[in-house]
Amino acid sequence: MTLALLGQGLAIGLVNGALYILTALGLTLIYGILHIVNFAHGEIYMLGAMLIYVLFVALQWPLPLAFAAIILLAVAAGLAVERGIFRGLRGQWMQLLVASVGISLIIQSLSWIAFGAQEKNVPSVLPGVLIIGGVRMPLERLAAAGVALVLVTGLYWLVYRTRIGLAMRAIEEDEETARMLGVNSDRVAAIAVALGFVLAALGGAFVAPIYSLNPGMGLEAILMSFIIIIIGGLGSITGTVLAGLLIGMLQSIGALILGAEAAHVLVFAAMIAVLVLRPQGLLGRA
Amino acid sequence: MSAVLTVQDISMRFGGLAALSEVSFEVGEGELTALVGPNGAGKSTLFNIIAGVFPPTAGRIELAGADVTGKSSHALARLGVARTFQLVTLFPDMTVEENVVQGLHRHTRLALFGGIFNTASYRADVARTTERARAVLALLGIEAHRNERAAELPLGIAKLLTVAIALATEPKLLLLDEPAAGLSLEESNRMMDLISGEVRKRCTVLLVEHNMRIVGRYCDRAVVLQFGRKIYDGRADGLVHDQAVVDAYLGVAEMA
Amino acid sequence: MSRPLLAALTFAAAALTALPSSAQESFKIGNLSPLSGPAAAFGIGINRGIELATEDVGTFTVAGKQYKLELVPYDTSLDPGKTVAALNRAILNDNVKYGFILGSGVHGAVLPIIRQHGFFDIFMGAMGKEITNPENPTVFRFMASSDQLYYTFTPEIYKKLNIKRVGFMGPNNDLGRADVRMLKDVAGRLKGQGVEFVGEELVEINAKDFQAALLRLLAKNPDAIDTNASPTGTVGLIAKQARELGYKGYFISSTAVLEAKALVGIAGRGADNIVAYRIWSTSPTKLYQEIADRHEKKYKEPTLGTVWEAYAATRWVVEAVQKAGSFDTKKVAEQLAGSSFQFHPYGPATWGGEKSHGIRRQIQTPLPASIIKDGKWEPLEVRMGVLE
Amino acid sequence: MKRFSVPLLLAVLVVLPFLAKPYALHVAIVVLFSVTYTAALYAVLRMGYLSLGHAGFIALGAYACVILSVRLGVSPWLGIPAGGLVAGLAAWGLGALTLRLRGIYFSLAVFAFGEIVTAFFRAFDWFGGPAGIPGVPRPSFFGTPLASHFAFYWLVLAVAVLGIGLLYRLQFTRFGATLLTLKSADSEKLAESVGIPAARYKTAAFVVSCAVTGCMGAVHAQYLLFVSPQVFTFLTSTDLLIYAMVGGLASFWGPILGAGVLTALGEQLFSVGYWKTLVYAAILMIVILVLPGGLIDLPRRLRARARAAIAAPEVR
Repeated sequence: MTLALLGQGLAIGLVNGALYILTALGLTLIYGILHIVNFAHGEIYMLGAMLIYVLFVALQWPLPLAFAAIILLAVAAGLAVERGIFRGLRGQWMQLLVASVGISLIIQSLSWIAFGAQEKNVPSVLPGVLIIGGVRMPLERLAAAGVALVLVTGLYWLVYRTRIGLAMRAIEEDEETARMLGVNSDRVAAIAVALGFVLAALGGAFVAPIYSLNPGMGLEAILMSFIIIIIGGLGSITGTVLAGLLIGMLQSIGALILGAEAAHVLVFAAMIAVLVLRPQGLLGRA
Repeated sequence: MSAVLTVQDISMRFGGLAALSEVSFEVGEGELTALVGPNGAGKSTLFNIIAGVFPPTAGRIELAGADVTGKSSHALARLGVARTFQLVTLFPDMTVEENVVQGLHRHTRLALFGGIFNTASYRADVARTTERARAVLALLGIEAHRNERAAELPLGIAKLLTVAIALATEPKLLLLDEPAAGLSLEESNRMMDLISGEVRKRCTVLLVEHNMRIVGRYCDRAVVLQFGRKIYDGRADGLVHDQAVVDAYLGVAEMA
Repeated sequence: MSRPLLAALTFAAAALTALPSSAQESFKIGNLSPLSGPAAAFGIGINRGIELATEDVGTFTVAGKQYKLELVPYDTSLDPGKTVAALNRAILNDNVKYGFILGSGVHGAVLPIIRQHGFFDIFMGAMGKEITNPENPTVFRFMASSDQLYYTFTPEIYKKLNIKRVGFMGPNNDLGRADVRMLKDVAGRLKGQGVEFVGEELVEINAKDFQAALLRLLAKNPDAIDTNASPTGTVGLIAKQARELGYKGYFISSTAVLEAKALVGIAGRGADNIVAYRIWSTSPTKLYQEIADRHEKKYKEPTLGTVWEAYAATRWVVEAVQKAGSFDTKKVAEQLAGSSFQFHPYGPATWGGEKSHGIRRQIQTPLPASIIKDGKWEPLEVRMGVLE
Repeated sequence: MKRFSVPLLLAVLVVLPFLAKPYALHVAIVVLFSVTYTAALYAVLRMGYLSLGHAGFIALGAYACVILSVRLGVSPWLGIPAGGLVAGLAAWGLGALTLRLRGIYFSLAVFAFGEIVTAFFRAFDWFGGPAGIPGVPRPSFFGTPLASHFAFYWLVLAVAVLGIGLLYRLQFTRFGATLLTLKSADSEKLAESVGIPAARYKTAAFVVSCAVTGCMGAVHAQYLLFVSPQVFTFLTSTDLLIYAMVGGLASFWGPILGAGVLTALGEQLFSVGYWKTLVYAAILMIVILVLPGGLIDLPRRLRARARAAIAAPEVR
């Protein structure tokens, strides 16, 4: 295998890892703060992608406007879900989990009805391929990876450098005490969920031009995200980043050397290894 | 008088700092001993080591001469050690009676077969267990509450129930973590009367307490810790006259 | 009411709620296909094909009685379990004797039931003699099978485009694996012309990212990548990502129903040099165009790929029923196998396959090959050989 | 009344095949499958563990039976206990590894397990690969295979009654009661302190649940005459959860009721594609939000409502 090939493989793994992170970030955030595994995450991701199609492609809106609209809708959806469903079930994790399954099923079936079964696609805004020393990288992927980087940094900043982040961590530690210290946990929860939804929607929106879209893409996304948070550890942003890159690399290098089939097995092997040796995930706390 | 519990040179370090250093003492058959000390003296740590929550860094724990250092808590339970928790811990969704029945676990047969086919002998066994549970409740004077949900009990009753559950295991050694904490004066008197009365008739008791009044009034012996070292080991009523203890407690605890 | 009792009654109710099947003079054609999920486009296309055919057939006479077509759809979402359940309902409850069943993967589960009840299976799927064979006399494949295409078409295309090195990329499922087997075999037979099979990549069924796998395949620099067995969207993605990695060669796709607009939409200029069988760059018949127009008018959507074949199948079966003068599936099967049909949108149709499958159950229609140039389908002048 | 209702339920089930059309029997069989799976799932749910991969155990049971009877020519009768055995053993291993994890960690671990099981069978052609294994033989009774719905119904009923009966009895034995002491981390600590070997109890319960699931999975494969990696998936697992939730977790009969109602309903919603999912999900959300006790709780609530109405008649 030539060096160029290996370099290409690494590049692919890195960028795909970034895409995985982009997909799983919101899931991690919501779990980290509310200990809710939000099954609806995949559907919000799907809606983000579909909305880019509807607004930017079908209705010809300018891109910034489309993104603004998506963010607003995501915030609204997040607040609505938190208010209407999550809040009432706080503390009953089983009900919460199954409720989020219900939400995702509803969104999914409605989307099949609304968007139909034909694959949609969003023409690339950044066509073209960047070539460095024989390694080729599509610009749109690089852009999405860049976005992932920005979002991760932004999230770190929010969680570790701001007052709202402090409140979030306080609630993560111990909701009761946080309340007593005057943290408005309802408000923080609402913000966290809204933020998680925005992250999911943005993930979908930025991945949209790279892949083709159908209402089933949410399920595929959530299954992959599960694998990532299992390996990385629930609620750990760093863990998600780590696991995302790990899986990206495993798949690309694995596929390059052993073939795609084997690479897929490798991912599961990694998951088993983690479950056996460190069930709470690489950076998770059990 | 043979020792039920022997604590031998127990040391415990968490990372850098030593929580306990070479603490040794014995608890004799039928004694009611108090483990005393200001907050952070290491009494809870020692208590947890004895109860098998975590093993010590060094030293050994013996039950009636047998080494039980680092045994898991359900292993210790089978050897006759029972405990209560500082924060009231119960089976919240069960009734008071069911709680005590669970306490009787090691005296019941699993009897899967009998249970599935609900054989006569199984039914008899269940009836017997219920009887014993009620007896324990009666002993602590809370049989009236036996059908109430544990989660809904007032603190006084709940604390008595924790003792009842532990007592139901029919332990040789009963470990009580601040049994009177958070109780009103008469509640705590009632609790301590029971412990020093009916309970100690049945088993040896080691309790953690920092209320000198209670220790002095109800216990035979006291072991006092400070900064993880033993500074007093002797008659409980001698406590208040011991200079080291007084210094340790100066202005800290209520010297009744 | 006590809880177990409640359970008892609802259970009884549940088990007995088998809706009575309507007993009026209608000839029911079932459609056991994915109507939801990623493959829904195929199933919905079949529904529409049947509906369009129903408009044209109107009422017809069998043994002196007037009948009209009635479509009974069942959603299988390509899940074998659900398909078995659907077929049970169709046969036992709705007394549907004729129906489309889509997907090779589900047939392993339904064939026993088909045989048991002599259900007339209008089979839409790629796999060849594994399914249409003498054991299953009432199973007719109304579309080209991959073996048919591989053995009669592929060699011609290789010759035409001077393709020597071929690789395969497809889903890691029964279809993908079967295709790899055939492709290798065909390549072996063509060794004389210097054709060589350079490698295969089987990827996860719902995979959307093929870069890594492609990288490995492209390292063996093939002239053509066979993307058989992949649905339209996937072919588009493979093309796009391969071009991004600097691949210049051809893509050859046959079983998937491809639509240029979708492909170009996904892959842009990368879609050029996608070759496909069964794509008509120019309407082969007036009927073909007419159906496309009616479809777009009626459903406000570009015509789904399965519409034409479903249309033809429906009309042909009805004709066979009329000729047979009975609804007995065995009789109709005999009648159909011996017949030819003038109203197939692709052109005159008949039955073949006795050599390759051991029974005349494989439809034979004119088939085109097309290639995308500048984002549009252009005809690729090759004639289909004969399947031995 | 209560005393007679279980016998009544059984009576209904026994009389059913003599009255019902074959299709109704098909529905009954499918309902019995999901009812059994859900009852088994409930045995784990009630100790505070939520399995996101129970379909994995159905698949294990199914494949064990199919491999034995198709590949190794063992009698289909043996396939059924074998399915239970394999699933039980798997549960034992998985339980030992993951039952010390609480809450969602366990759920995700089991989810991963379910995914791995299907990935495994898809990977090896000897296990049928992605296409699966057709031609699964059914057990025969005195030489005649249980081909008709009528004949096969009895087999399914037998396994269901045995399985559910076992789970039912276990729940109300001392064993079942002790399991409830493991519901939360705190009460588990207390349980340990009175000598309850928590890990062993949890594993035992998990094994029983999965063994029952596996046995039924084997019968399921025999009913379908086929098994493939696509049959029992993650979506099957979530369906079971929905059944349990909709039925209500407060009582043993809740999940059974939920599974029965929703499965039977599903059989009526074939033609509607996406709407079926929508109906399911809508019912689920309504129950979770306005009927936390589940369907099983409905009669009690209505009675309570009625009593309230009598007590305080509306004032205009």
